[in-house]
Amino acid sequence: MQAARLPNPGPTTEAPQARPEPLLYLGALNKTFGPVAALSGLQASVGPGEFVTVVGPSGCGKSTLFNIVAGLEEPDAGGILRFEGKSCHAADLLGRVSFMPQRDLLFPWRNVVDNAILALEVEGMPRDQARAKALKMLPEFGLAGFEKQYPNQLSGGMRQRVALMRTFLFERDLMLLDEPFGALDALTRAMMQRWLLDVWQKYRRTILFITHDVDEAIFLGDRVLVMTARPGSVKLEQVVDLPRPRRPEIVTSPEFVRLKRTLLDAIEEESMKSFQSSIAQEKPQ
Amino acid sequence: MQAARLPNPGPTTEAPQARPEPLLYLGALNKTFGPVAALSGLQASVGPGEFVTVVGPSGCGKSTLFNIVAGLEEPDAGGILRFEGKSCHAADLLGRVSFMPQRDLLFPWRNVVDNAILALEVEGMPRDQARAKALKMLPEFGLAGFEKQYPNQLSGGMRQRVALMRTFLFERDLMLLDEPFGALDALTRAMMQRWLLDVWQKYRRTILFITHDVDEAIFLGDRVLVMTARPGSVKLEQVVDLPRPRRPEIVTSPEFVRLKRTLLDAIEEESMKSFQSSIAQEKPQ
Amino acid sequence: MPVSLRKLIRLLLGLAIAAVVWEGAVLLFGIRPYYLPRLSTILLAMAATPRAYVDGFLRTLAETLIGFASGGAFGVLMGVAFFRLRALREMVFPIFVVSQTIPVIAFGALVVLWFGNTLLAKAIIAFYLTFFPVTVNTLLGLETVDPKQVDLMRSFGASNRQLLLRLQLPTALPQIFVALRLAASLSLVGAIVGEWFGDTTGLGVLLLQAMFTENVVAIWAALLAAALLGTGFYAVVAAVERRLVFWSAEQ
Amino acid sequence: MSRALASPSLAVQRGILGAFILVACWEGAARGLHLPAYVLPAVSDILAGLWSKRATLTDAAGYTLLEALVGYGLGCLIGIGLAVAIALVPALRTAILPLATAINSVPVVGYSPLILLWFGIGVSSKIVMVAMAVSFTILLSMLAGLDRVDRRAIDLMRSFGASRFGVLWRLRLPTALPLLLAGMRVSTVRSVIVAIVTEMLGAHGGLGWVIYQAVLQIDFVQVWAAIFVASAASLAFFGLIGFLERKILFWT
Amino acid sequence: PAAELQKASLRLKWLPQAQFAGFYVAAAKGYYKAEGIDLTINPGGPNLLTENLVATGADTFGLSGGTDSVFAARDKGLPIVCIGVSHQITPFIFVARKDGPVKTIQDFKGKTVTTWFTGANHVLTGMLAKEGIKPDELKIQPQQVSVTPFVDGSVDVVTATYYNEFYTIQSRMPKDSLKTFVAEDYGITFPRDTLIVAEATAKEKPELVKAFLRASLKGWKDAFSDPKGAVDTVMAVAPTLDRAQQEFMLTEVKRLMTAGAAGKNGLFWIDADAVKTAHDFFLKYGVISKPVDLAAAYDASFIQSIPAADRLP
Ligand SMILES: Nc1ncnc2c1ncn2[C@@H]1O[C@H](COP(=O)(O)OP(=O)(O)OP(=O)(O)O)[C@@H](O)[C@H]1O
Ligand SMILES: Nc1ncnc2c1ncn2[C@@H]1O[C@H](COP(=O)(O)OP(=O)(O)OP(=O)(O)O)[C@@H](O)[C@H]1O
Ligand SMILES: [Mg+2]
Ligand SMILES: [Mg+2]
Repeated sequence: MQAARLPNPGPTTEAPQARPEPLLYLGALNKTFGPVAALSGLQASVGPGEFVTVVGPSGCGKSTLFNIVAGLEEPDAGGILRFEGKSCHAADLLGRVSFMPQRDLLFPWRNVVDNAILALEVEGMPRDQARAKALKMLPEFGLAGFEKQYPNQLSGGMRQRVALMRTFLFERDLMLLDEPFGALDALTRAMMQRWLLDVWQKYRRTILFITHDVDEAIFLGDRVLVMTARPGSVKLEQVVDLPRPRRPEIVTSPEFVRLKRTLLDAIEEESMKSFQSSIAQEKPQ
Repeated sequence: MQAARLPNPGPTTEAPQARPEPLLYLGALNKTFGPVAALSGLQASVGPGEFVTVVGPSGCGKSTLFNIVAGLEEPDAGGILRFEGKSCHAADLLGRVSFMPQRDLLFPWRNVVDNAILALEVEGMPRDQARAKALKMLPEFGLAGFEKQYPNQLSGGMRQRVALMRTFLFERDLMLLDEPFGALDALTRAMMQRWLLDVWQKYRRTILFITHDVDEAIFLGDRVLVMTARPGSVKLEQVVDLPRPRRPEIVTSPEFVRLKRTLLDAIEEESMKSFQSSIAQEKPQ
Repeated sequence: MPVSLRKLIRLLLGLAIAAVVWEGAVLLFGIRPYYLPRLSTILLAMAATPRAYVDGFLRTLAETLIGFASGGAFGVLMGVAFFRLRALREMVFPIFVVSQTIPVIAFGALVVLWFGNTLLAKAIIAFYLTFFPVTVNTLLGLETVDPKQVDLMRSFGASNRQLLLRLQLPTALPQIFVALRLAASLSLVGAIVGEWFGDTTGLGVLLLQAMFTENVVAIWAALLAAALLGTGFYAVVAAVERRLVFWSAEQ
Repeated sequence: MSRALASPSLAVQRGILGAFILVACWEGAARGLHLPAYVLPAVSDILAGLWSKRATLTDAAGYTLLEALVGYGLGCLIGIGLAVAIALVPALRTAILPLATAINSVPVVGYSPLILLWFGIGVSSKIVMVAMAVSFTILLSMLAGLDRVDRRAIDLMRSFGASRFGVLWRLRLPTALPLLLAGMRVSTVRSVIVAIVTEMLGAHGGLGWVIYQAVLQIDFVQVWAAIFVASAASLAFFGLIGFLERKILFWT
Repeated sequence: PAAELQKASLRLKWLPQAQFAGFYVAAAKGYYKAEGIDLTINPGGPNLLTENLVATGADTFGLSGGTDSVFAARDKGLPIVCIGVSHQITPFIFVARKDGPVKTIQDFKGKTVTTWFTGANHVLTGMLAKEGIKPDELKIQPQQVSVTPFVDGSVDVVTATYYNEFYTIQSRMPKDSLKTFVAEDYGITFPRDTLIVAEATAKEKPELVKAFLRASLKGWKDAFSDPKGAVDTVMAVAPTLDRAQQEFMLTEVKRLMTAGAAGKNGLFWIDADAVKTAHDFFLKYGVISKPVDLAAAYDASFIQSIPAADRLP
């Protein structure tokens, strides 16, 4: 299916709304959990082949947004959800996006390889074939030699890499990655970042990527969405007009630093809000 | 007990071995899990009131080290373990260090407050008193208004903050924090860092802190330990001779950048090793 | 709560439909009364001697409750003891298994001999049927505790008691309740069988009486009363479970 | 947790020690207090009785075990089947659970007139009764196991496009296994006892039948001999399932 | 004065029903109290052996299975004594359909016959033996609780008691469609429903035993003279019973209790000849392993000590 894709339009400076046909369009999304409003009036669109990163204060609704796009939760009535140009329910997206949740959720009864091929098995690929495929990828994820280990024998970072690998093996046009590199050390992280960019450019997958690391958000993204404090919506859409391929040195370039400043200011404002609202909510006890 | 402490000697440039009496001394520690050697010949010491950060490639044995210092696992025979000047078994340390594990390990049947006061309850503090104490701290952790929520209603970062709070309420001279800020957004993270430094300076607690963020390691630590690839030992002990209190701007100072370069080089070398050994281990399939 | 009200209405509706189907089927297919009597006949029979059924119901209920409570408590206790003391478990657990293979019904005389014609004797049989599944599930539940959580508690210096009360038992609670729900049914079975060892009141007596005089209407009346008691008790246990084990009610 | 670590031989030794202590107390009580056989026969007498009636008892045990095993297998299938059906079609829960509970609130013997009527006095009625008793335990255990799963894990599977069945097969069944197997372990003992009790109400043979006749002849040595055989069979059955359990649940 | 009452209990062989009406009537009318006995009537149940309970002292008196179970108990060394026999003739009959293949006992051969292995099987064996038939020539099956298999035709011959199953069968099939085989027609009599006490009681408290018998006899005589009132008394204890069936039962029980030697000697008479015949039969067929000392097992002295007038119905 990747073959049928148009070549990646590459990063541009034009506003994303101007693109003819976004892969994913979200409009006026609300989501409440009982008394807690997690998302409110969220509006965003993602073009085909685009790499969009999402940052925002903790608890602002990023994972909730992903759950909706993965088809796991329906937004409150009234929201607009369009995928590949067609209006749809969240549930219609099940099985059409590859989703890496924030917690690794490895199955304790499956070893590394079998956890990694879970999605392939669900798709119906014969086990042997799936395993062979996964075994080839192990070194890329720094997991070679660990294929027979069970999750309780792995370090935190290794677990995360297995979860990441599981997501990658589930090849879909849209990938949702919820803090995939959270528990990785600096270098592994840098290596995985570079590798992710390679994959993205090679296969033209569209990626939505949550991170807490502003450097990472800028380094990877075509665009960075900054979310407001809870209830979450998009506060700022920052196009990252740095040329690709990006070298690690880019982080010290003045352009990069300027972007980082803008983003940090936006996040800081929101984070402060979320702490203040926390304090305001505090009941006298 | 904090009252009885000596004033913090503050960061110094002298080699830590020269300190008269380390709070914690580890010598020639080995730890193997079946065929996997996690630690090998690890040697380190931590002075009273010191803030030591630990970085190293994923899977190198950092969490294993913490488990030993928390008293949860005995090192292989032959290792030396001294706490407060006395040689001891790992098990003797149970209840004497406050430990925050890498996974949040919240109890699903306890709400935010009750998860936070777990350690206090274990110590025997009456519930009401413990709760009152915890409720006062909620805003500092950005959790005000969430005291009645259960873990499955929290975002990833919120869970981590609850786990962190649980650790803080367990007041011990030595704190072990395993990637406590891993799932926090940039600002919350910065706020928690500053807050942690405050607490540390006010109460003179000794802190051992695992992180993957080299900036964080330098910003917080008196000393940074860089671990080798598995089997882990200390590759480099870098004293951070930046003045305190440290301002956020410090990260752009040339000294900081120089330190970062040194550390990154050391980590990179080790991470490469761990990837190479991974690849070398790969069996032809 | 409107949800529970709706549930209640649905339940009543379900019962009403079942009743109509029963009555209708018997009439329509002309089922011979000694295979299946009409529901109305059964209810009328119950209404004719309400005291017998009410007394029997209450008496059986009392035996069931005592047997259930003691069996549940003992089961959990032994589960914990076996969990803690490996040697005890290996020595005694097989005997527990063996004890469950003894058909009490063959030893009616011994039961009467040891415990008399008392309510206690019945409760003991209910107890005997109840404790074993509870022990097994408690043990299982305690063993599924995440070792990392145990480590966390130990790092706080938690004593074994605290570990048990604050971590292990809560973790085991869902499993324990599975056994308790089963035990709710089994304790009633035990009480009823216990009443077969020479007693004058109780649903078991009514059932036995009816079985051996082939009074089919009375058999069904006793069965209905027992089913009502059993289902009601089960529902209570399940409701308690929903309250106590709220966090695993993910469905 | 430490199950895998303890050496099985030590466990067996302790088990034998426990049994030995029990037997010693029993023998001591029976002989020391001169208990008549109709109160409690001495173990040595029972074993002697067992030996002298070994042919009869072996036949009877075979008969009973056949009923118990077939009923057990059937009961497991039904219980698992119902639990799976409920997991796949949640609406069935409100229909099946109360009915199953109601049915199980009445001692199996309560149904004996009906079951014997419908299935005759032979092996099939016993199998039906055993299957009924076993299936309820299995249903409850299995259902609890299936419900225990982490909602987020279900979500993950759903995001892969897994069908209800896919989620069930790859996630919920493995999660349910520990509880299912515990239920199966408990049920082994119950299957044997239900077979015996049902035989006591009318049968052509089996340990229950032996017990029933021995009770009438006030031959308590033979009653106990039959029970010893039943216990040994149950223990073996229980141990077998426990063994399988440890083999299957390697990750716990 | 309650303080002087002596505590005692009577264990029945089954649950409260008109089969035991006399005891309940005696208790209700205070006859036991009048004799100085505070009597508790304990019902029986399946697998509850009266002999066992009386032997171990759990109960003072017992209404046990019958002569066969007394022999078996003595044979196994249970220290019990029979002090009276209730049913003077065999209460069991074998029922076949009139239009079915079984016309005579010879026709039992090859047919399916169900019976209880609680004593009725011996009656059957005895009847067959008299006709020269071996038990393995027919398909003898344990009889289940219900008579439905017979009513439905899947069983050729069914065992019934006069007072219970026979009633059920008759309520489902016309009486004249049934053919019955009665033990006495084949020269067999197995008296049943025996009153027993522990040897120790018989030896140490003969007055208690006699007092119990006196009160019980009064109760039974009242029950026979006022059957409706007696059924009322029983139904007060067990209200869910079917009244018509209980009245039928009392009538039949009266017939069994007053049959044979009882007509001349009164209720609970121990007919030594019948006991001896049964004993020899059981010995011959290996039901008991060795001869039983009949004089020790059946002690007629208590019943004989009561004036004949009080015994006669
Ligand atoms: N199932 C739920 N029930 C109730 N509240 C929920 C539930 N799921 C999420 N929430 C609430 O919704 C808000 C947003 O949560 P979400 O997980 O989307 O945050 P996030 O942006 O992913 O945070 P983080 O960066 O810390 O992971 C939080 O306040 C959380 O408490
Ligand atoms: N219980 C165990 N059984 C077997 N191997 C284990 C066990 N615990 C840890 N290991 C192994 O020990 C090594 C070190 O693990 P550890 O968790 O200490 O790493 P870490 O440095 O904390 O990594 P990360 O940064 O990814 O959390 C890993 O290779 C891991 O697979
Ligand atoms: Mg999140
Ligand atoms: Mg770790």
